[in-house]
Amino acid sequence: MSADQEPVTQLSKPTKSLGFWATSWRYFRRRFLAMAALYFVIFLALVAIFSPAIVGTKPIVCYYKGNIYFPAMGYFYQPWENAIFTTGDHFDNKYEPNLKKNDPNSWAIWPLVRQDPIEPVGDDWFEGQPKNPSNAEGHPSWQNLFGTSSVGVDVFAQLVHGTRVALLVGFVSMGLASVIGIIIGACSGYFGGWIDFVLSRFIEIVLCVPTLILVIALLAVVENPSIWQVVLVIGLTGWTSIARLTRAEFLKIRQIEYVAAAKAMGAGPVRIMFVHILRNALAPILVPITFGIAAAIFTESALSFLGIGADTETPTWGRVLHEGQDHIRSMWWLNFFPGLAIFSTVLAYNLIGEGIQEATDPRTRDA
Amino acid sequence: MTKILLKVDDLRTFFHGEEVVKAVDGISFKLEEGETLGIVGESGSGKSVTSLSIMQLLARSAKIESGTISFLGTDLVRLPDPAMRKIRGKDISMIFQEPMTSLNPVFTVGSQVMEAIILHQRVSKAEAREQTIQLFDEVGIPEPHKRVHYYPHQMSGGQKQRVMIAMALSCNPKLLIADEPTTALDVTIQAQILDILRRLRDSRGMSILFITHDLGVIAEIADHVLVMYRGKVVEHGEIHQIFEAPQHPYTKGLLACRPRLDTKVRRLPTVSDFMDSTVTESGIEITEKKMSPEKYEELLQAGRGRLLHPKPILEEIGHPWKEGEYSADTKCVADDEKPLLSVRDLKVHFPIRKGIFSRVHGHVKAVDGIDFDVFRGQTLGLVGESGCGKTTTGRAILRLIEPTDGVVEFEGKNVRSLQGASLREMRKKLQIIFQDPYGSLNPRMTIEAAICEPMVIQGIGGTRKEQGQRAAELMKEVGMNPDHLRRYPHEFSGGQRQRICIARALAVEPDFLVCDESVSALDVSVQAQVLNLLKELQERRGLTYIFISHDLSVVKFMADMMAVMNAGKIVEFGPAEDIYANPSQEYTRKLINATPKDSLEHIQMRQEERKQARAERLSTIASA
Amino acid sequence: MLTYIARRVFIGVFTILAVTCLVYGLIRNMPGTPLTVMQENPSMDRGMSEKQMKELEKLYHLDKHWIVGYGYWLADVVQGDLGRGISFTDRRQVSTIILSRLPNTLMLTITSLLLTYLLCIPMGLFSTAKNATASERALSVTLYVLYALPTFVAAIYLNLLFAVKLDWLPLGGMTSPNYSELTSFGKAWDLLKHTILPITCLTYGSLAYYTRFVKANMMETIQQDYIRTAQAKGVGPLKVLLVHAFRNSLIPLLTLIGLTLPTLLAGSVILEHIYQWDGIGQLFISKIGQRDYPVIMGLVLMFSVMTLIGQLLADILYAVVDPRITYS
Amino acid sequence: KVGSSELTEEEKQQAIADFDFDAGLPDPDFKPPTLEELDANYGWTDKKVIDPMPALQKEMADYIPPITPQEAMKIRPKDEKDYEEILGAMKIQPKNDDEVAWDSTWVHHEAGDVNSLNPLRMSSVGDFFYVYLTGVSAVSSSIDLEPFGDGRYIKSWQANDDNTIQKVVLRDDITWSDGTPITAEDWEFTFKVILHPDLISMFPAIPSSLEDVKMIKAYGKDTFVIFHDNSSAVNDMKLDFPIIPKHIYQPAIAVDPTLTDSLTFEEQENQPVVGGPYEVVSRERKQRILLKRRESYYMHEGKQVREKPFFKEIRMEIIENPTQALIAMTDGRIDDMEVPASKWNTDANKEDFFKNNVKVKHTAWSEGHIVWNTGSPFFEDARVRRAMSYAIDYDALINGIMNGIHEQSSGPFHPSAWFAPQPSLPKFTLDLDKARQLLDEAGWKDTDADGIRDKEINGKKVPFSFKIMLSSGNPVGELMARQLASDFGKIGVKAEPRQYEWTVVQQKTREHSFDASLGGWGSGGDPFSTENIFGTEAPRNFGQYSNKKVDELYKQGLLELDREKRAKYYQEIAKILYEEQPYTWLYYRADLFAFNKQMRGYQFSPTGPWYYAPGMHSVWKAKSE
Ligand SMILES: Nc1ncnc2c1ncn2[C@@H]1O[C@H](COP(=O)(O)OP(=O)(O)OP(=O)(O)O)[C@@H](O)[C@H]1O
Ligand SMILES: Nc1ncnc2c1ncn2[C@@H]1O[C@H](COP(=O)(O)OP(=O)(O)OP(=O)(O)O)[C@@H](O)[C@H]1O
Ligand SMILES: [Mg+2]
Ligand SMILES: [Mg+2]
Repeated sequence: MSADQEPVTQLSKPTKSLGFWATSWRYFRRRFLAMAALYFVIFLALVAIFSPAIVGTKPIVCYYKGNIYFPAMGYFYQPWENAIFTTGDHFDNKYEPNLKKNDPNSWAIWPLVRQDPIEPVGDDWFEGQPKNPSNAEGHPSWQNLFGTSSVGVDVFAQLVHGTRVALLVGFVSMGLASVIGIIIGACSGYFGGWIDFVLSRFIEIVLCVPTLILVIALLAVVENPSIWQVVLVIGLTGWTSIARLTRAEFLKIRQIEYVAAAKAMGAGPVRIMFVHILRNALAPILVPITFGIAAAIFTESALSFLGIGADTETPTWGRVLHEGQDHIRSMWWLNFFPGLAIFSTVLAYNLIGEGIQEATDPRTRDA
Repeated sequence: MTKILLKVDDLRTFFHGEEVVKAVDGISFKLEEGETLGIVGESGSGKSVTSLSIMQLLARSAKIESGTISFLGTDLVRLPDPAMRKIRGKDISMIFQEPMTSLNPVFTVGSQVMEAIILHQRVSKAEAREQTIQLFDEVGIPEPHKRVHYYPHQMSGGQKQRVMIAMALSCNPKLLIADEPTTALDVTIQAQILDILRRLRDSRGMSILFITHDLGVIAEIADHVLVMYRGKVVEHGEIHQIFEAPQHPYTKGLLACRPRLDTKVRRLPTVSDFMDSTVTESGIEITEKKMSPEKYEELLQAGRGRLLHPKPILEEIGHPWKEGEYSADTKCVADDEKPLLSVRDLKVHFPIRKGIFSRVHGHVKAVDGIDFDVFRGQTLGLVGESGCGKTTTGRAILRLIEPTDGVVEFEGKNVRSLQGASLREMRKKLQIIFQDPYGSLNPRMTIEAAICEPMVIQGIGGTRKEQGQRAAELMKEVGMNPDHLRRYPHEFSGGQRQRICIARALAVEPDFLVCDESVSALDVSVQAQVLNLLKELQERRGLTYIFISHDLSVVKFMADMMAVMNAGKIVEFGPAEDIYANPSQEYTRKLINATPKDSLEHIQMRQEERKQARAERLSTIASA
Repeated sequence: MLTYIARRVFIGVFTILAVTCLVYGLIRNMPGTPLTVMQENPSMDRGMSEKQMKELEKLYHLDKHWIVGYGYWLADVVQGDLGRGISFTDRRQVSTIILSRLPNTLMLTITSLLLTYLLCIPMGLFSTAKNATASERALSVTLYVLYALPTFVAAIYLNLLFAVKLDWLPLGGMTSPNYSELTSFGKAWDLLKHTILPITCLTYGSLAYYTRFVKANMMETIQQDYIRTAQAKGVGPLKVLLVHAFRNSLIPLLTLIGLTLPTLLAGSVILEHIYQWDGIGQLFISKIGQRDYPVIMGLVLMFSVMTLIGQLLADILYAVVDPRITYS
Repeated sequence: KVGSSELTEEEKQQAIADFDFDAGLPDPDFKPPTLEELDANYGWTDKKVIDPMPALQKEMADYIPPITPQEAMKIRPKDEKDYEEILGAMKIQPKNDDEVAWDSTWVHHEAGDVNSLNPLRMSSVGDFFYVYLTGVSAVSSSIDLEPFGDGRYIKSWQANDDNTIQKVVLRDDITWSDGTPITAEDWEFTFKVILHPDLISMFPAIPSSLEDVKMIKAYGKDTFVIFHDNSSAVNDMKLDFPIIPKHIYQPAIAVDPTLTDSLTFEEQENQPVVGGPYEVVSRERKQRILLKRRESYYMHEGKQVREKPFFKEIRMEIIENPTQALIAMTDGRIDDMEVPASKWNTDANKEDFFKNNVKVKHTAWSEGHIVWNTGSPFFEDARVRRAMSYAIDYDALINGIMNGIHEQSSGPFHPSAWFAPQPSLPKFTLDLDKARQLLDEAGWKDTDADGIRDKEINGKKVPFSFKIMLSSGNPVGELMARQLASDFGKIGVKAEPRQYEWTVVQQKTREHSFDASLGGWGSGGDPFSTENIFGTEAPRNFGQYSNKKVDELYKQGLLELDREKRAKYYQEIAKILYEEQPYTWLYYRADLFAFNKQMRGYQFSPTGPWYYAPGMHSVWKAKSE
């Protein structure tokens, strides 16, 4: 007998079968806002990657004394700035006059905007470019698109270069937190019994120990604090709420028939937890994760206040905001632009989060 | 002249998902006040969608493309939601097809019914409770004053279905849409429910839209019958007309396929034996065909005879082997063979908790000390009143519920002591098809993933691609379109989901299968197809089944041995034919007698009763 | 269930022991002691002598291994004594120090938390009902803007508007200068006026999160079949959302409430600083800076107890709202 | 609660008798001679006793300000001249009583709460302000930070030849705010309490200033004598401590030596018995302290015996958040505040700020520096330290990062001090060649051409790479450290700024576990206190600097009584320090203040506008037009 008992269907759709996540991605792609948000985050990532080419005072490429150099790499990691420019010939960030002076044959390709995220650009840095204004005079202008800080550091440059930290801290730390939180919460909720008992106590202990104390204690052992410690701290302490939410959801879902069905098929606990239950438990977990990625920016700036933040050579959005705190009334741009940046990332992350939630729910997808 | 209550005109409801599904494709019918319209049809033909269209409760992806649904003159399709809300529950109420997932898990069943009462009637809470308890009693829920405090998960499948019925009936609607309301009910309760419906219909003039695949039930209750096939109405007529002289080949096929208690065949005929369908540009073309006598012969001869317990055991249980009384190919298991599954003194007690601090406050003895053996290649039929513990037994065997006490041995190993890998190994051989197909499918897995899942877990079926092909084959075997593998569970009809579950259970090629009401939601043709499949598999691969069902004719068709359960205990056990022929227990007799009858005489009788009742009612109205 | 609670409480004692021991170990091993801070003085000629340092070290058991110090602390706590502050600023009983600030903090946090939930649940339900409409989008974008707006910026601009320009509300602090002369009604009014801005600032930032949280969970539940059943009964959309769907999405919300419970006691460092609010947040920060071990321990003990209560409460309530969840 | 007030009189007396108040005396065997013996044995010489307010008014009587206050108020100050003019205009004293708004309230801003209203426990800046308003002490310091006998409270102050014994006679018209007369007993008692071993956890910081005092002994009601261990130039300053009322504290301490739980203590914390010009009306923790003019201070037995304080009320408003405080200041809600340097040219320079306020600036005798840890292999050699000082771009530091607010410094002593070298030592200037040369000389050469100098130490090649320690939460410090690091980079020295929590910084400096650290000191009026910093193994010698010569000079400076000669010793020290650069001095900090336009009479001492006599008492509010 022919198997076709179905009503007539139009449109024979692609026959290749995709996994759950691949299908979700297909549906995600159809959501305009979510995709726009995703593109925005990709855009930010590109900004982060190409920040030295967008703004900077170090040439992207330059020819100097017979060699080709890429001094702008120093923005990623200080020691990558070729030693000849720093400790060698003491350019001290003033590339243009020094290149000319030391080697008339030199040439350089410059970033789009010639501003530095760490130091105020001085009078003699570039020909025809005046010194950066400081304090209340540093309002946005053509020279300093987003204004300057109180000592004259360009805000646009700080924000562009700060994108690296903003993205890194958010994704890596929340990635860490999510992995820990979901695994612990899933085990705890699914197995119940003494496993739940032990893991719940563990969660409680981590919840009870104040982060601040951990941070300061950590500082005592870390010799060179860097952004990675921040990531670690946020990641290792920020998972508790995810774990609790996962646990609660697993407690509920493990009672539903399809879990019994999976068990009856002989599925192991890992499979049941991460293939069957997790995708149905995403709704409450996604929210703290999306917000967590954004909130990491705030946490980073709060921690840097304690001296555990990014080292002083790393520009961050939080730092600009922090400076703005001191000059709220006279230098609005110090709050406005980083605020705008944070807002747009928060919005983007949340749109993506909503998009994921809807794309992973077969019942809302089509609507 | 009676009023026309509902008039559906050229209704088209399409789903707009990945592809457009024309679930209902231009149907029209009308329903008079006090009339009962039975809708039968193939599984997936759009019955539920039609009823949901009337209720205006379609899924978000569904859209009514055209047509009108006029209820007492108002067009429901265009009615704004607030006005529609006033009609819902009060004027039209509905019993949903899947009672398992249709009850809110966090409220007691009592409060869910009470809510409906309070919403539409001006009564106090206490009165509403009274009414609820009474309704529960009427629909045959035992101990109603206790059960109102139960949560859905504490009720058996049939009990939940009765809660749904109670809820729908609570407000005396003008129109009751009952979507397969008795699938999970045993025949006695079913008869009781049908009685209530008839009574309400006759005394209050309620109209009923009764969707079912059970032609027996249709025969019992309907005035008119609508036969649906692939989103279209293929036949519409008075009940006796349909049964007497079906016009459409599909209807003819349906009538021919249903198993009866007195069926002789070993394989059931299916609709495809009576018609051919070809898909053409303009739609489907159906041509009638006659079943050839050879074919019929084949159905009678195919397969093996019944396989009974070893003779000594038969002796022991009071059904000694009676030479010659059984058909020629009935055999017994060799005397020294060990049972594949042996259950001894199995008990499952559920604690009942109460109050904020959930003190244990008594136990429900769902299964209370049962023993039985199943031998390799046998089918054990398990029947019994709804709520007697059948599902629980099945689950306890697979250790999906930890038994309170007792021994379950599978292949000589105590199932209760298995752990980890050996438990997994056992589960490869032992499979269950759940009573609640919707709940047992992960809503976020395509059914392809769902069907491949056991293969992936057990590491069989080769590569991913081969597994996919196997899934497609399985889909075909249970009568579904393999193109739909990429859909999600909610995109199917109740019967389709049930078949998916069957396909999934078969995917691992188990040795032993517990089928819990596995064909209850299937139309007779598909049901026949599935039953044939199961039989064929048994023959080919020596599969062993525990077959739980309310439909005695199905059980009789399938089972070698049969157990009758009541209140957690096995009250009767023996060769299936013996038990049907000579039920020793009053309870069993009742079950057999309550099976709906669809003989023409019976229909005639019902119609006579009906006319009388109607006349009485009209006269009372006239005199009033 | 009662035995479950009893067991949790019993185990809770050990959790607290573990936490306090851990925290004590951590703070004792941070660089600096209370004496480091006490020695500090803005002018260069004042300071403690070696001898005094030694004596004080002995007095506060700083000369012994931290585990011994923990032992002393624990022994006192068991007798109901949390010790006294070590630092210069406050040497009162730890319990007195904490209790003198707690009401101030609670006044802000409880109101703010209530306000958050009172606003977010309706907004979450609204967003669910109106998902993907213009009004829902507008609401959520507004909330995200608020989320991204740093409190210190908002606080200052709110102040400039309400305190300076309009002069309706005080600039900061907890009381007006003439507070002691006011009638008790006047006092209450005065306090209220001082709380409005801090509470606003404390609340607005979290609205986005909770609203989104409620919505995310509601979106999940309203897809379920039983919602359709409720609609079929003729239940109105509001009641469907509020009763049928909401109750089913309560579990994550309860988890969240359980988690936020201890923050009631914690207060907010930044806002307390901006609004000159004498609360626990500032206390905690400053005492950590001063390495005032007894006060830190007292606070940690309080937070921990509250955290455990929050967890326990959430766990109990799971079983109450969802009958399928049981604990044995 | 144990409270002395709950005990009967007898029990109290018993407790007092049981408590050994003498337990802390440095020399228990010392038997002070009687007053007669003293008078007989020593020829007393009188020391200066001045009542500061009348003295000031006399001095200002014919002072003609360069511009009028009204003109000064219009100035938007840009440079030092503007500030001088404003200060000169505003420091005027009232010509007659009608100019003063006698019934006004001075709303004073404090950036932090007072720790305690017990004057012995003062430790924060806010405490000092409160103590100066309410406290009594026998000796105060003048605007030039020179000690003098405070004529408001004492009649005479005499010393023996070598200044080891000093006799003070009190005025007979001074009373505590509860009416009890202030007597010599109170001084003796306070002295004993400060040194008492059971009470050290209460008053740990004060004793070192009384370290070399053997005894303070009361003779009768109005005379007390202080016995010093040795003849020292700074003996005069040792009486500069506030006293507490014996009649309150003696029973209270005897009953509850923790001094925290007794009712008396609680009472004293909220409404203490004081002896100064103002008394406490109410105290709300972390909010404000309300003080009022104390009539019994300036009136005695119906007649005025002291100057009437200018304000009816003084309200110390505590606002920790500088932005909020500045808003309050701008809006005219507070009358004065110290403006954070970071806001000086931004928020405090907006037009609306000048509506109610004037801005004044005055360089203080406090400096900012880098401490070099001479114990580290990098900085043991003075040539290296000098090289570092030559490598700094002072212009970028002072004018760039600090906006030109502070001025560059060249040593521990401010050039205007009497003990600073004359003429002033030249300031270090940026001279990279010299710096490189010095490093070469010291053996730090870049042998591996990686741009960082290195040196073989104990057979191991050590690159010149170190961390500049600073405390976190200090954006200006951070910028400075970054600037310094980049400056040092130019001479092949790798420096990295490293921030720590404030307490950690304290601990690390104390343990000398750092290479270089940013810091600052506020100096007092006498240079002897710097011995604490540069003396070998001195408690605050964080950089472990050690120079025999310097130690010697400090000793001599302390023992020399003649100020001219003393100055020589300290100038010598300053020169040595200049050569050896244990610190690299960066800047002298300016005091930045804002005053409401109605405020008058403020003058700045090297420690700011308040902490001298008359200091804050000379401030008055003009009647508004
Ligand atoms: N959400 C959906 N999206 C796409 N197709 C759907 C959806 N829901 C139902 N369908 C399809 O619509 C058709 C009609 O479904 P319906 O539930 O009405 O069948 P039915 O006649 O009630 O069958 P059964 O007897 O099995 O319950 C089916 O083929 C089903 O696959
Ligand atoms: N979790 C539970 N808690 C309490 N009682 C339960 C629970 N599960 C089932 N029961 C009760 O156990 C009894 C047996 O249920 P079971 O599901 O086995 O019935 P069944 O025979 O399968 O009925 P049906 O044919 O209606 O599905 C019922 O009375 C039911 O109310
Ligand atoms: Mg259906
Ligand atoms: Mg069942």
